[in-house]
Amino acid sequence: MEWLQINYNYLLVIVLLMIGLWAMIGKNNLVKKCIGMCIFQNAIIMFFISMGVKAGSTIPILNYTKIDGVKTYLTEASMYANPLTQILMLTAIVVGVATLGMALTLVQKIYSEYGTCEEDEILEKLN
Amino acid sequence: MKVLSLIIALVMGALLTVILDDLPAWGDAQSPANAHVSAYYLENAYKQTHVPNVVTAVLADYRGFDTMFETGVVFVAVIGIMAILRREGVPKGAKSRKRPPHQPPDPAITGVATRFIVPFMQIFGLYVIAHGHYSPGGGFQGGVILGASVILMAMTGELKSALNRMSEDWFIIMVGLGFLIFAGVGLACMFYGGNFLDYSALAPLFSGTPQEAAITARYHAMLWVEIGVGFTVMSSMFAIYTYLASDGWMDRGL
Amino acid sequence: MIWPYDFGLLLLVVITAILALNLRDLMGASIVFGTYSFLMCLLWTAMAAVDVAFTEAAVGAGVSTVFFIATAYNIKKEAKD
Amino acid sequence: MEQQYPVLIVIIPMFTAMVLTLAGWFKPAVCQPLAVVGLLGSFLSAVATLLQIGAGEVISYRLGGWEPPFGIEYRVDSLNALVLVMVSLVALLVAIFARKPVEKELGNKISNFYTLFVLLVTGLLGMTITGDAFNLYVLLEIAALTSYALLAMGRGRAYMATFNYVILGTIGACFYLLGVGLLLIKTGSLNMADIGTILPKLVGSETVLVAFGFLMVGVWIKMALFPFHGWLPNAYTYAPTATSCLVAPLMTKVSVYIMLRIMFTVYSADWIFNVIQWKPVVMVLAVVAILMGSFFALAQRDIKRMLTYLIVAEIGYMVGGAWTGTAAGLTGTIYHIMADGLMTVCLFMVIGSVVYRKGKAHFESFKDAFQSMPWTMGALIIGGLSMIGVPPTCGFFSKWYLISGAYQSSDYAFIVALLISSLVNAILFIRIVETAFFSATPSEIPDPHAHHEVDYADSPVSMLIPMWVSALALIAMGLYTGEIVTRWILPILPGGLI
Repeated sequence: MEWLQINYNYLLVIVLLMIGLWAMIGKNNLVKKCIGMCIFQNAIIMFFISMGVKAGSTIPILNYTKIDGVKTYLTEASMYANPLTQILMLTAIVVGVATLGMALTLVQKIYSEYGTCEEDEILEKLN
Repeated sequence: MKVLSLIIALVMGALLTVILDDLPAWGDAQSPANAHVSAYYLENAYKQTHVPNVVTAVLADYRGFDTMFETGVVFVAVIGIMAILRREGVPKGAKSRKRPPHQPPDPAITGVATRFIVPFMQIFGLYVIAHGHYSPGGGFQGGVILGASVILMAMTGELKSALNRMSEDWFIIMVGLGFLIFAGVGLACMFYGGNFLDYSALAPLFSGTPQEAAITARYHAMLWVEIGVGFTVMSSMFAIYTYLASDGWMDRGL
Repeated sequence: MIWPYDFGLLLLVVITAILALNLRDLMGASIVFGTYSFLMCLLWTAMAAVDVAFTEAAVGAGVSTVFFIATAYNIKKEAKD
Repeated sequence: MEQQYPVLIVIIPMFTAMVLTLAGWFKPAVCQPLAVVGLLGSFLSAVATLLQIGAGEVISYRLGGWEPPFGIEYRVDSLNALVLVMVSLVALLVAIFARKPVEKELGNKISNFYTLFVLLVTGLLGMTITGDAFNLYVLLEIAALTSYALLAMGRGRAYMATFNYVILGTIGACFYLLGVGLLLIKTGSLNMADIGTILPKLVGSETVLVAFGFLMVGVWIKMALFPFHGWLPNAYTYAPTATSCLVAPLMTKVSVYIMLRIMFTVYSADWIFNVIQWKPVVMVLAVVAILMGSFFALAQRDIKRMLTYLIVAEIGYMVGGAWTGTAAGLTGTIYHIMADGLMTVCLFMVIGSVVYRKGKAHFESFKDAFQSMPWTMGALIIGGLSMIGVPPTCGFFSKWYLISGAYQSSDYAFIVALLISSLVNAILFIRIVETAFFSATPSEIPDPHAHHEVDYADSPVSMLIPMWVSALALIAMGLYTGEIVTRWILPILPGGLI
């Protein structure tokens, strides 16, 4: 139980990764595949954020104290959450939305070509 | 396909579950991911750039090259979606049979509310871009908010009323321009003798001792970079929405 | 972090994810996906990743959902699974 | 100026893309010349960088001026530099070639096409040159998104094929990202060379092993190795001519390069061949990829589709060569990245010209092609000889190295697969040449004066020049094999190989 309390975030990541991957490959509707893709990417983002958490830390914007009216910023690393993983994931979110836009565009094109968004029906029409 | 996908997902889940024990404990401040490079950023970012929001400092400066290509990804998405979806040479009236009939929205409530909300959203977006050095936010978030304000106009009114304010010519120019501002700052650094995106090379433009001037240069260059990102993201979000919602016909929103 | 609160959020995230994938109505699925993104954003705020949470709120819960709705509006809204 | 060459390789095409968007929106006619100029600049910078590198040296370029583990770094050794020269050369040739086919097939989307084209090249060059694992991911996505858009500009079935590619490509990229995350959690760094120095201390860690698995599967999906190859033939077959000429030679080769980089820079040869025992499995995949690609190619009537299956087989060559764990096999793989890029582009340009003139690339389109398109068919013969592996073309030498590597590590199945594949290639190209030469049916022979005058309609000069440059490059590369290998490939082979 103690192990679960420590690592339940990673467990959630794994569950979401599995759901996303299953939906991307196994779902029949193309829009559902896109939703699966977003969930998959979100799970990876969650994984990166989880690895950057430090117990008892605050957001990575530096605090300061005033000594004789002069601002001194506190730069001790253990006070703040890990900025590196957050930056990587900002980029990953942007990449995710760009990919999503492209995928949905293709879904619309497929719909105007075949009149359906179900994979099995499209494959039937192709043959 | 269903069974195959389940098997693949389960195999991946099992692989990851096996290594759970090997990962550092959750919240461990001394784990390698939290110690090696990221500690350097937290300890030195303020000294070297005078930006208290370490995320902005790393995003726009230490890993600015990533951010430039992140802007590039959005740019690519706009151009790609335009290339695939935009329809040309089709008379305006010729609508596809498959599209649901268009019901013009009733502007009584939503239209009036939008008129109230949009200016505030845009001011907030500008604030988020400009204040990204000190608080959460920056070019990307602010750009999305600005883009969302235009999308809101297109959703509640006609797409035409939004396109009147931001026509296709404009958003294509702005998408390119934002990227060009970002990369142009990088190029200016090369022009002044530094490496690409080495903002401290811009120090001769600012006053103070060389050390201070370099820091000021980094601080200001980051703002310019964020503005560039804001331009691209704002116009690209609206552009993608326009093409998706009108299915490439550019005639109406939802 | 208060861990029962966190745990509840995690459960909700999984439930919304499964719901978004299994709703037949694509419009509904898009909205539930928006909820999922917003819950994710709450989780990340709790993990001290404010910038990421801000972006996710603007992009995931905002613009992505709008994209989904725009597509769902242009195609047949009933999904087979 | 000299120290700026590495970054110029990437940013010249990037700026070209931005200018193209703005200029092309108002005046599409300027696009193609601009793209050619930009890619020429990139090619010249790549050559300059290659010539700067001495034996075994590494050029490091700090982006933003920050020192390596903290900022992003470009690391160029002679392996990168060779791939960079190949990529930029192929891109330049295709940009010249693309003028007529693009005008014909994508008349109203010229500016979009060239913008995406140049950005795809930017992404590929950036992936090749970077020394940072996450920067590689971002550029991977740029290259992926541009290639989705370029492939989907085809008609009809292209959309569904591209959608499958989007789904699989995203899975591949996400697996790569997950692998990078697992490495980050163990080492705390993103710089490949830095990770490489930390990893030897983590021998026995399960996480590092699983990370390797995710990285490899991600890259294999991107390069379409055997069980993950499903998306490739459809996506490339239904794409516009100019797109398939660019994407087919480059995407898979750059992915192979990334695999080598992960295997030998991030991880080490010693760890891969002595600590973990994956070699038999990967060799089986490579052998199956070669055999299956070759046999499916035999079954095709559409020549473009046939070539896409040959690409799947060639991937098997390169993966197998790298995993033999011998110096000769790795030399063969690196040499084959270059050789295969040039061969594929040559053959795809030939097919593109035939499609341009005859509308289709079936066997029937090749009837009498020797009378009507002699120069095009000449390039086809050189490309085909190289694909079969006849000296003095470079295809022979890469096969020679691959086979001798496999012989040293006693992977006899791989040797047999290579020989079978060469045989199949020979059959395929002899069939095409036969159709092109002797297509007159017996009933027509008695009456030679009946109208069998074939119109002389060879490809336009703008398509013939790049085609013949690539064909001659195949021969030139074959003739200078010894120098290329001793000067650039041998010094960078990692230690720990047989």
